[in-house]
Amino acid sequence: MALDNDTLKELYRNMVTVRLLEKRVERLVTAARIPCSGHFGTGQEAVGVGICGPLRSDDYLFGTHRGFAEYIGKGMAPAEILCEYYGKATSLSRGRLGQHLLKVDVGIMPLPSSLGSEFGMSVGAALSSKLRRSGQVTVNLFGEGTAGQADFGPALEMASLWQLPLVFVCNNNQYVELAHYRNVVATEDIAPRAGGYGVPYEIVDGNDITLVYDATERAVSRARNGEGPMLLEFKTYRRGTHYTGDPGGYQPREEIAAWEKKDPIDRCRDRMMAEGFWAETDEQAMRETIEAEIEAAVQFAEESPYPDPATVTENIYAQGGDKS
Amino acid sequence: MALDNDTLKELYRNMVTVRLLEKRVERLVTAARIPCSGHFGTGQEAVGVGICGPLRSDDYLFGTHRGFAEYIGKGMAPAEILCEYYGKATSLSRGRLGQHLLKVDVGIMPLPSSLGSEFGMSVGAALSSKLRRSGQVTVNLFGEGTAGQADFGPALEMASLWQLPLVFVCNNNQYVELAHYRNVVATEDIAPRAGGYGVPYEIVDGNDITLVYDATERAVSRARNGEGPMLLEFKTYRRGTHYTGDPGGYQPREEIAAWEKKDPIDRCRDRMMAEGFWAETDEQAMRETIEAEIEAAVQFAEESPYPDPATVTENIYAQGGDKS
Amino acid sequence: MSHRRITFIQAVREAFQEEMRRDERVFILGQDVRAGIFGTTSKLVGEFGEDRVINTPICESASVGAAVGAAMTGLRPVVQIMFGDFNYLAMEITANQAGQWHYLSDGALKVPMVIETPSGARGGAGYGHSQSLEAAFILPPGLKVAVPSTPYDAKGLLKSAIRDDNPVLFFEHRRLLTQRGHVPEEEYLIPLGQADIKREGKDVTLVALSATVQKALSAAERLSQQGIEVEVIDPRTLVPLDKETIFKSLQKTYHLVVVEEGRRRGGFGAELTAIAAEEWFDTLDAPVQRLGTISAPLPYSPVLEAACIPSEDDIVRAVLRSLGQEE
Amino acid sequence: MSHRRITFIQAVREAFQEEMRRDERVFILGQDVRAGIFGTTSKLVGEFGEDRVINTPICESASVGAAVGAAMTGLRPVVQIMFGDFNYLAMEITANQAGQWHYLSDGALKVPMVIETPSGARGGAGYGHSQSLEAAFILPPGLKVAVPSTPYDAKGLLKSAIRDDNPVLFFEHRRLLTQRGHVPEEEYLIPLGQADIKREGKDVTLVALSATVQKALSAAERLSQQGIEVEVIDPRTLVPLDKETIFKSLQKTYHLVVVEEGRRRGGFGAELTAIAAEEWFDTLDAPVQRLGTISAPLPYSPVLEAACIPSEDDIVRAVLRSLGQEE
Ligand SMILES: Cc1ncc(C[n+]2csc(CCOP(=O)(O)OP(=O)(O)O)c2C)c(N)n1
Ligand SMILES: Cc1ncc(C[n+]2csc(CCOP(=O)(O)OP(=O)(O)O)c2C)c(N)n1
Ligand SMILES: [Mg+2]
Ligand SMILES: [Mg+2]
Repeated sequence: MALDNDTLKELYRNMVTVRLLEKRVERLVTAARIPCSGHFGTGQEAVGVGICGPLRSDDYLFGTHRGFAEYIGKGMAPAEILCEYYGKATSLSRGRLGQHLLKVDVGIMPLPSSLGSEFGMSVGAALSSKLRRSGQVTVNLFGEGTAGQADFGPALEMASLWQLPLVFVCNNNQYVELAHYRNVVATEDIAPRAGGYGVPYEIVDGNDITLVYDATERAVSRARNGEGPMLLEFKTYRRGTHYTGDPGGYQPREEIAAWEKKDPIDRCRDRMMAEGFWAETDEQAMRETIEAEIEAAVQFAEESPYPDPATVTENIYAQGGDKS
Repeated sequence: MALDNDTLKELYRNMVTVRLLEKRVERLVTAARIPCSGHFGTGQEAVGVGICGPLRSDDYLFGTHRGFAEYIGKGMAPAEILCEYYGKATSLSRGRLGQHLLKVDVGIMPLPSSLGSEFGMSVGAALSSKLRRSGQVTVNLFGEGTAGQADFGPALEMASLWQLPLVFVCNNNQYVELAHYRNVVATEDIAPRAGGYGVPYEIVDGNDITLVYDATERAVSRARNGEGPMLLEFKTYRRGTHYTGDPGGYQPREEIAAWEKKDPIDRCRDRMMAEGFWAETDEQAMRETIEAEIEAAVQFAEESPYPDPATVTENIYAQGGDKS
Repeated sequence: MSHRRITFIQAVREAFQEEMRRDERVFILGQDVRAGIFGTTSKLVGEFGEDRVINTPICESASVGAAVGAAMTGLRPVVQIMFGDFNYLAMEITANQAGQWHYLSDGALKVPMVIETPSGARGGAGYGHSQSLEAAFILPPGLKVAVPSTPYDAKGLLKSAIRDDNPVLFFEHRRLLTQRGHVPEEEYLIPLGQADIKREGKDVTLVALSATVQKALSAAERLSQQGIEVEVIDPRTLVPLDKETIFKSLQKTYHLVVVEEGRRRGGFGAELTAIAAEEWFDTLDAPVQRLGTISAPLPYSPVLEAACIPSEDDIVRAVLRSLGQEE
Repeated sequence: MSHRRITFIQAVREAFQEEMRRDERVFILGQDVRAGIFGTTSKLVGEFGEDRVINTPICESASVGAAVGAAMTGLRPVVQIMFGDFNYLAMEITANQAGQWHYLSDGALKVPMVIETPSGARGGAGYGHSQSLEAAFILPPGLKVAVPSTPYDAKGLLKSAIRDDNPVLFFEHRRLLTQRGHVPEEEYLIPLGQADIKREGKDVTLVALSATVQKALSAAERLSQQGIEVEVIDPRTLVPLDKETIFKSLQKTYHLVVVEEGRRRGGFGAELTAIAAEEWFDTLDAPVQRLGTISAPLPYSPVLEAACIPSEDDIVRAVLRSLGQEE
């Protein structure tokens, strides 16, 4: 299935939503309206949004700590994200999760606070769907720094050994916290590591959402057809700092500028306009709608109550157990 | 440095010592004279013995649980091994270690009971010798099953990133406990995984001790010259069962027979005889000496006292701390 | 009721068989579980096939991680960790993830899984294949911990553990594995959180876990000959802990002794003794006696190993100390 | 003596500087230690160079493993684990290896290393960046555990930890990091295993750790206005534990309250309370009061987080309960 115009418009809309929502949340964090720090992904929205394009709603996604791209892409609403960040009773987790976004009914699976702890879990989710013959695919998104974590190799090994419907996606944004990734990553590319485990891989421009979509679509159909795992490495760039408390300064200005020219949102809009199915008026209308949605979401989150402290002991253990 | 005749004779002698000592210990375990179970390596002696050939006595070795090859190779005496296995007061550890052979003053480093926990430690030992500019090389020997452990990749990454004097050696004996390795290892070869981290590798016949020696010698000199880590994979075969309690039966008889023909000891002897520097009389004299040494060692271990139970609380913490 | 006597291993294997027949979501994964190094999973692959008895690579962290992922997505995995000591390799995924996501998701996720793990000292295995680490799982939230001491308890608890919607650690002491005990043919379950009074007595309450239960019973037998009647209680699960049964006993005896093979410092005995000193203070007539392995690595040599671990004699002495008597 | 006041971060950094100048075997490794995410290691790379301040890949297990290997071969590494919660990722290497090889080698190997680890709840970090896990390191043998509560203690303890020939876990509560306190210009050391009486009192002995020390002091201040004089003791290290100082206090007060931010179930308070119930039974006039975080994952929302962690009010109430009074 090639990427059709309507789908591209939706992906585009998602990218813009991510960009605007991240900027808005950044202001809220800085203003201490939101109690956590924020990790944003300006410039890399095409990866998280694009990989969700070819997914079914019951496919599993293990996302990252950076920004909202894959969460918006997989079907979380701005209000849901905001209520989690505010820690309000109206959030899906009733204030328990904060940045660790989760929405089980659209397949958004746990984001562990410990980077890399999702590798084993994503193997388990993929194994589960294989054993249940459900046709679901699991996508495990992670940063190039996280590829250094211990369970990365074992997850590739298990996925390969058992030919699991599991797509590993490395979001290589070239920075690991406050240092260039080559400071702590031994190789230019992560992807060939998959080859060592017999897992096929591709390295793709992560700032072109059509390429992201297409590569993911290939990997996902392979996986769904029982042809086993793949690893995709998307090359992109984190234009902002690591997190809201990071003053930055270690990313060369020219480097940032060069990547600004490759902005995935601009590129997508330019292409849609050049191909004639997007106009300045569409753009303006869309931005207004998104901004209104975000403002409504902020207001909803602001006005929502905090959870009742008495709820703090609820659901520590699942009650009752197996009922069958 | 090519392998000279005298060195080859010594390696040969070590291999025969290993074979005879393992057989002897196996009988002692079966007779319950020794309280632990034993993991032996009949047929794979060339790897452990051969890799120690090019090492200095202050080079660090992290060995394996299987047999005595690298321990004899690096300079542990049969009596030292036996006293550990018996758990006697005369052992280097005063009865604390058992199978986890250790001899710090010849560079034999900890054998963790948890497979793979040595990966990080070997990185640390190599980092330490690099920082101390001591010229020491670290060799980390592990099985192909252990290459599945979590810290394997991270150790390759760190060794590559910091260009450490660290030689990884995979002893691929084709079995992981009671199953063929392809049951739990996704790929035919382990070595290319090193390539994914930018670590060069070689795959070598592990039943020819001259090839084992030569490959190790190349990797060790590279490392000693500051050219960074390497990984060597030696293909060999475990002809016996996993451990003394394993009835076996899962290794095809023809497979075992085929590998018997490639026995590393026979091959080495045949070559030495063909080249004219080893004779049947040498062989007999050597075997008699080794057997006498082993019997003396058994007797010494048998007659040694058990440790005084009162010593059990000694050295839990190092006393005093830094004295400088 | 029949009086069939089977080994601990057979009891565990029966629990697996019955639960796997009953519920096709149950499957087993772990190193060499098809062969079954300790026998508890042997031959299951014949009946249930390779999809439900899965050999894993040697990676405890990712294996437990895989169990967590499978448990969250509709299956009920049992992951075997070959030696209890290796649970520390999966500590992050067990303690920080498995036990926490039900709560964090406010109930949207469940993590119904079991970690089955042979452990304990049996002589000759050395420092990293001999530890009893069950107490390490009291601190993390959301986990349950079972430490059966008989084939009967093992079967009944394991079946409940498999049906439980929470992650349960199931420790099997390797010294018990080949021992036999009465296990009825008929199906039964033992709820998690129900202690068992292994021997009644009125003078001292002796709480013992796993392999120390037998030592406690022998010690009680000896003490009985001196006229001291010890009540031996096996809590069977550390979390949830059946405080009621222990408290009821204490209200009769006013003397508490705790024994475990895990290390004494920071062990289960610490938690139980603390509960006693907080909640049952007025029911204590004497200092609590807490026995456990000394805080050292477990040495290999059998004489040294024995010197570390509480013995029957140690238990007898502790009971006498509790009563203010010397032996 | 000067009356310089510096932050906890500065105190820690000074300890690093002094020890790195003094002993060239000391080096630091960890994620982003050159930049220094929490500031404790910032700028050290300028003075000591990239060989002695080493950024590692994101892999806690192999990083701690590397520290163990370096410590065994003549260096004295400090490995930073960015959040205390992540210590579980390195649990095997810390608990099964680092703490055990000195003993196992019968003294032939030493493992002089420090794990420096910011931890604790500070609001808004959520379940896996907020836990206080120091109690998890009481059970494993061979480790030492420091939990400083002031800049002064932090500096003196860290210097001792670096000079100690054993592996030492050094927990820094993130809420304390930016707080200031008196730290003399002159060099000093604080031995591991020496408690500090943070406030003298005669009515109740209140043992508090890390960030709860300040809450304990405020509670003591409030109680003092009601005529109750609380003795606040900071053990400063959990292993070794200065039992003498606590016992001496108890011999004066006969009442014991323990508070920690780590979870109550299986926490440090369990061990201390058990010691009291075993060894100081006759010195206890009332049930011990044990406070800690509830046994649940730490929720993100500030109101929920606060509801889990012992507060000043909770401490006041516990002291009153200990004295048989209600507030
Ligand atoms: C186990 C663990 N170690 C360290 C951290 C702290 N940490 C948060 S984000 C981050 C950098 C991740 O880099 P990368 O994987 O490249 O992802 P990016 O932030 O660039 O999206 C680190 C080290 C963590 N969350 N978990
Ligand atoms: C962490 C860990 N998991 C499991 C084991 C149990 N175990 C001992 S030997 C072995 C097989 C090792 O296979 P391989 O690495 O190929 O070495 P080989 O035995 O063939 O020499 C296993 C799984 C262990 N010792 N440590
Ligand atoms: Mg990155
Ligand atoms: Mg093998």
